[in-house]
Amino acid sequence: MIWVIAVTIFWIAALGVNIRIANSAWGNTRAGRIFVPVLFGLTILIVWEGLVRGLQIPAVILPPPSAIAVRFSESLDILWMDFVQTFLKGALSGFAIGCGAAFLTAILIDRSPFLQRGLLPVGNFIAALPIIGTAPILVMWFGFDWQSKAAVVVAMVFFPMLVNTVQGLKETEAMQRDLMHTYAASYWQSLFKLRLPAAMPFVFNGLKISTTLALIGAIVAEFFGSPTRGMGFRISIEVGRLGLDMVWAEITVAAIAGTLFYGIVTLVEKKVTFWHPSQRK
Amino acid sequence: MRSIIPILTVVAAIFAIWFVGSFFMNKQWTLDQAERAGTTLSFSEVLADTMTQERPKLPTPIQVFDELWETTGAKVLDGKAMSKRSLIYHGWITLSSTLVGFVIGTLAGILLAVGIVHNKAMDMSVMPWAIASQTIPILAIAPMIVVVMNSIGVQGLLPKAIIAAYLSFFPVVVGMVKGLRSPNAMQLDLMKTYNAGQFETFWKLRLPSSMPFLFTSLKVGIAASLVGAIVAELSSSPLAGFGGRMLSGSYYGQTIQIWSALFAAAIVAACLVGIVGVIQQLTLKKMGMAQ
Amino acid sequence: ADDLTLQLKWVTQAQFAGYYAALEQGFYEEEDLNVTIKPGGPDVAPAQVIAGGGADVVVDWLPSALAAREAGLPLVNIAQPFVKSGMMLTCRKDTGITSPDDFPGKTLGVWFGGNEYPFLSWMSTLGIPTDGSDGGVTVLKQGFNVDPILQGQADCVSTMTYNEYWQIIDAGLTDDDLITFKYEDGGVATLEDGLYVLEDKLEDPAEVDKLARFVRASMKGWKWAEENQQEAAEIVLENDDTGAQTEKHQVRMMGEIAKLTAGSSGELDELAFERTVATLMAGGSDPVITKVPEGAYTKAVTDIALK
Amino acid sequence: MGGGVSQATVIEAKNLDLTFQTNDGPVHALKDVNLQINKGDFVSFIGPSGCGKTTFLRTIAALETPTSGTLTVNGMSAEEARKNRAYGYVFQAAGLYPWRTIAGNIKLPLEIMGFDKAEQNQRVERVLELVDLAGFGNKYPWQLSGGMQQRASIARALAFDADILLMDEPFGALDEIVRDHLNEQLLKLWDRTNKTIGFVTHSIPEAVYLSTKIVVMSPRPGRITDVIESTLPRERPLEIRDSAEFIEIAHRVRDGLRAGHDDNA
Amino acid sequence: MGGGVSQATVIEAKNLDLTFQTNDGPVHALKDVNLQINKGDFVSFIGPSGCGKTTFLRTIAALETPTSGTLTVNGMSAEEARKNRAYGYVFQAAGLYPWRTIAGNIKLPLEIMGFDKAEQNQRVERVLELVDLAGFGNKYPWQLSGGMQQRASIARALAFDADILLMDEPFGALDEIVRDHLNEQLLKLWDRTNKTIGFVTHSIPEAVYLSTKIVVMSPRPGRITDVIESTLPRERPLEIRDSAEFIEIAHRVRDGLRAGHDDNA
Ligand SMILES: Nc1ncnc2c1ncn2[C@@H]1O[C@H](COP(=O)(O)OP(=O)(O)OP(=O)(O)O)[C@@H](O)[C@H]1O
Ligand SMILES: Nc1ncnc2c1ncn2[C@@H]1O[C@H](COP(=O)(O)OP(=O)(O)OP(=O)(O)O)[C@@H](O)[C@H]1O
Ligand SMILES: Cc1ncc(C[n+]2csc(CCO)c2C)c(N)n1
Ligand SMILES: [Mg+2]
Ligand SMILES: [Mg+2]
Repeated sequence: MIWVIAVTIFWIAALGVNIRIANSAWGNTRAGRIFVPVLFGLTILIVWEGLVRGLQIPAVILPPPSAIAVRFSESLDILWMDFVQTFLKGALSGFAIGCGAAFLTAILIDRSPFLQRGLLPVGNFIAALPIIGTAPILVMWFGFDWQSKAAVVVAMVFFPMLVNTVQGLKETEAMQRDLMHTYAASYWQSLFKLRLPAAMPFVFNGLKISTTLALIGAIVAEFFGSPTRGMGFRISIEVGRLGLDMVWAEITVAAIAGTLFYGIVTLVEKKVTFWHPSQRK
Repeated sequence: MRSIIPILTVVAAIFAIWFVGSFFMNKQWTLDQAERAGTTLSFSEVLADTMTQERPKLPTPIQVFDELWETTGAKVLDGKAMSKRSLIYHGWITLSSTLVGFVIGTLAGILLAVGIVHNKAMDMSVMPWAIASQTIPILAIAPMIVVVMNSIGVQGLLPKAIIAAYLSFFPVVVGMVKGLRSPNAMQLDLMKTYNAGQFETFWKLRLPSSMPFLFTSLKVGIAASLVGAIVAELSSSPLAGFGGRMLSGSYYGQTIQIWSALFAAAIVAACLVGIVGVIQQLTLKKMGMAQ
Repeated sequence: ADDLTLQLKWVTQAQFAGYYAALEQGFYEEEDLNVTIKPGGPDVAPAQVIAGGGADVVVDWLPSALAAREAGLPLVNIAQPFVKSGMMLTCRKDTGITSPDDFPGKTLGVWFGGNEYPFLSWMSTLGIPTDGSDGGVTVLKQGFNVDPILQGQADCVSTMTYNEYWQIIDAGLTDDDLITFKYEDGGVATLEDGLYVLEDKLEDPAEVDKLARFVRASMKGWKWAEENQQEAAEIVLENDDTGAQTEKHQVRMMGEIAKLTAGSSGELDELAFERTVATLMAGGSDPVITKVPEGAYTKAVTDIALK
Repeated sequence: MGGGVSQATVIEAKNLDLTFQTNDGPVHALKDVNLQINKGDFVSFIGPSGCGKTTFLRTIAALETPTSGTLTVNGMSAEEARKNRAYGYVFQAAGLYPWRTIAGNIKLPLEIMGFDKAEQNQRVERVLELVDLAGFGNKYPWQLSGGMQQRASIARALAFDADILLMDEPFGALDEIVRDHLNEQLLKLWDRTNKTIGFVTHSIPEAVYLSTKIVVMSPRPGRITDVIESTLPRERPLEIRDSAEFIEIAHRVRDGLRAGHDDNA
Repeated sequence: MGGGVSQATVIEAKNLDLTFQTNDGPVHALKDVNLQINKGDFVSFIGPSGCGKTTFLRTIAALETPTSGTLTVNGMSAEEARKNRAYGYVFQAAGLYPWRTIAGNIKLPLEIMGFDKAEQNQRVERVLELVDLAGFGNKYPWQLSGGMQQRASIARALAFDADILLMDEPFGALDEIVRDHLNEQLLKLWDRTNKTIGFVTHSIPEAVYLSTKIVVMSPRPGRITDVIESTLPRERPLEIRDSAEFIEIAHRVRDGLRAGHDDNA
């Protein structure tokens, strides 16, 4: 009970500090922008720790963050091996192939309104096929190693990316297109000088959605068969033997990798679409 | 309506590729079987066999749609629509947790977005963590959520709905934050010249201008909610719903059953998205925003 | 009546026919019990369910139960209806495998989540490395089905005598195409499908009495199922929520299961227990349990039940 | 001068300074601005692009806060005046809410200020009439031409009948004929209601035709370079624009403008 | 008349009709339009909003296709002329590409037409100078005021030195002084290069000051109601606007406009 009260008091205090900082001049500095979410995250961790201890929740249901941290630091080599297998081999290659293929397909079908009208609804339909069903099929087709994981990722990211890119290629204003027309610009000239730059905000939208999909896809696919390493493999076997601290260590890796991946894509987006109103100010 | 012909063309093309794919993927098995039996098969025999295998590597569209019909329409005709072998029964199980989850997720998403737009501390602290939350493999934590909810006495539909909500709240937050921030400076200034309060600005300006964004995210959200419900079914007991069908299909190597459950799920998703689309059309028309 | 919830290890199938038979035949009712049976699934860990208070008794395999015990969850075996192990490796003959000596260089599908340890200790007794080094085997984490052997991605897969083996047969391979290696024969069999509860339950005599009544009724169910295999299979089918099981498969499974439960009184065989522990502690570089478990089973319940 | 009905001071700016902090460094948008506007004045602001006309109007409306100096509106601070809903504001672009009909847009301030339903409808009717849009109440903004939208936004600002009207290039998007017509209407309204009007324009003839006082501004930093009191009578037919007096005032304004323009490419 | 250097016909429209099919039924945007523009002409189009000025300019540029009638540009069809890059076009809004700097925007047509790098840079320098934007080449469009953006878009149209210049209200967003200045510059350019210019405006003085020919249009259906040949000399100081001849032409234009306006609220 003491724990619970202490945790509640701590939570309120931390929230107070955060509101203070966010609304002060400090909140607008770079340090403030990093500090506030970090403090928020720390608060969650401490509240979690306090509740698990205070309510004596068994570690086999929810381990405290401290135990996860210990497990994390003791298992760096395994975590790294799993990360290489799942993220670098499975997720990244699938992300690159899927997004690349979708981008090229978008440019191809962009010339044909007929294909667009036909392919996009069907594509949306296919994108709605749940991964739980497709993953075992793709594992059956492409084998146990990272190739099948990449295939799952490709299947997951292809259509979100395609739809966004096609949409983006349409995003030019009539006047911008007319201008190209007055120059009697060729198809490729107006593609490279007008439509691709104008499409970039949408392309990055698709890329950002795909980053989180890629990681989840690669991990989930490992539940349906894998070599004896990988983040999904580790999670599924550790659940079986109630090694929940290891499960959470892997989840931590996933969350960090996913957030960093997202962050990097966001940074590139800032550089490429610096001109877009949403990036200014 | 002018999309009908292109769609049919694409669908036809996909079916053609699919048939060809079925032939090539299932061929090896047919040939192996023949070899073990010590017979040789003519091409047409191979072709016929690849189209009718019981556990094909890739079932043909005909097999899939046969199975779909057998487990839906035919059951209805037999008056056994809600039997455990009917996809309608399983569809209903999935649909109910999808819808409850969608409602929870949408409400949570909107509330969070309202908080983020009106409170700077929330804006700064929540967004990065909302992104991080979506990089966690849901399949890994779904069993824990079910168990934890179980230990506080919540069972049945709700744990699945919570997992569905977990996946659907994110698109709603992102879309609504964008939408509630979409009024431009001039529109906000206008409210200021009337000395309108935060509440009035919200009701009369922010909320209406967020509608197009809201509906776009609702479409994404409801599809995500369905995926969440299916994932949740894998860790719930008893094993039922589309997720249960896919898993038991996979477990027993019933590829046709997996594929038909997959298609049924995608059809339900398409219908749900379609319904949201219709509501969107009606609402925006009523609001005068659709031209 | 006393309420009691039983969490199965897997989906509803004849593997658990005894419990369903006891329920449908009214054996539990006779013992004044109101039993709820919760089917499991691949994403359901029975130990976790019992830890969360979602069940009073779980069906589990000894390796994962002991692993859970080491992880801090005090599971105790109260009864062991299965006396034999049904786990085996099934290989295609055309891969050239005729005995375990032919394994090196081959790809083997293995179930993880506790079940890999019998396999690993078997390989280590055979002197075959499993870490991917030369002269060893390649290990795959097998999913929920036997696709890898059908698709030729693995040379051998893990199967149960009562289930997966027949799926391979149903898929079109014949008995003659296959060769099987039972874990029993390799001396690494572990105790499967036991009944487990949390330790603190056993401190309360009233609870122990309730469990004893449960075990008694369950064993009655098992004996009934062994004798009425066709009806037992039908009961299972009625209770299957996925609607994916077939009668043919369940009747056949019931026949195979009966071989594993035959002659069991429900009482745990200490020798078999110790053999399992030895197997698990021997397992490779990262053994599932590191010290001999204390109090991992009790005869208190069966002593009352079988009086 | 100009036959004002009453001479009470409505808006008074003293040593007003306003600097925007931007990424490229500070922008001195208003420097040492002093101006007094009396009840019933029609004041036009004219000057090259970027000289601070909009900024000054927004400062009066308390949409910007001056860096230094004092500004009173109706004897109170600009912020208090805003809270008292002392003025109607017409923005440079129409800015109608697309999800409301024209009537709905005009009702918006009335709803916020808590007028009752009957009163709302009556006022909407009246101001629609005033800007020649009777019958268009049920249309949505995108069903109207740019000029009609602009008129609707003027109607919206007139609906709640504030004593002060601040208009930022309200007629910029209109062609000359429609503009002439609306100029006439506006003058009539002003004459009838004795409102105080602040009006930004780029057109010299428009400024001269409408105003009792023309404020000429100049950029970098934005400041007032000239304040010209009009000698034209309050009653002004369109033909007055061909009168010598008119042309003479217009010349004065043009000279003032050009003087401030020399440093502005 | 007007001292044109050469009298070859550059643009000729005969019985031009253009109808847009819209959801609310057809819109007759151009009806029976006949017009001949000679080399070196400076033709202004004036008329109320929606009368088809933009549509006609776009038809000349082959951005719209007439429903019936014939249109020749430089003796060929409008489409061929477009493919030959016969004209530079300035749109009603600046329409700069936000991902390119000002210099990059001006280079855009040069890149497409395959000028070499050195030539590109030299031309960019020259036209930036011409519109008084020297030194702003490296800025991005959103860093410039609306007026500066509009000037950049004029520079872009001038960069590749087409013989025909089509301008759709190019100076609409500018204040009077800058406008006067650019009017002068444009006249000088026209005088020096003997370009043929089609120019849409709402301002009567601007039309009179610049043109050799003023085309007055009227809406519903869009048609030409009057073509006024200017009697002003080719050499035009700003002061010419106070001359009696100027005022007299302006009156004629205003009368023409008003006549076409009567049915237009
Ligand atoms: N919010 C702001 N942040 C930074 N600078 C601003 C802001 N608003 C205006 N400015 C700058 O202040 C100066 C005055 O701008 P203002 O809009 O008042 O000019 P204006 O006279 O209304 O021009 P125009 O005739 O083009 O409307 C300009 O240099 C402008 O760039
Ligand atoms: N793409 C189009 N589709 C349908 N109708 C159009 C289209 N473009 C223009 N119109 C209509 O044709 C008529 C002429 O329009 P246009 O843009 O040429 O007028 P304008 O004289 O340039 O007017 P403004 O002075 O407002 O620019 C208008 O009624 C307009 O609504
Ligand atoms: C994830 C996972 N996959 C397979 C097994 C092995 N297994 C144990 S019981 C059982 C049912 C037999 O029909 C099977 C297949 C497991 N324990 N966990
Ligand atoms: Mg302004
Ligand atoms: Mg136009």
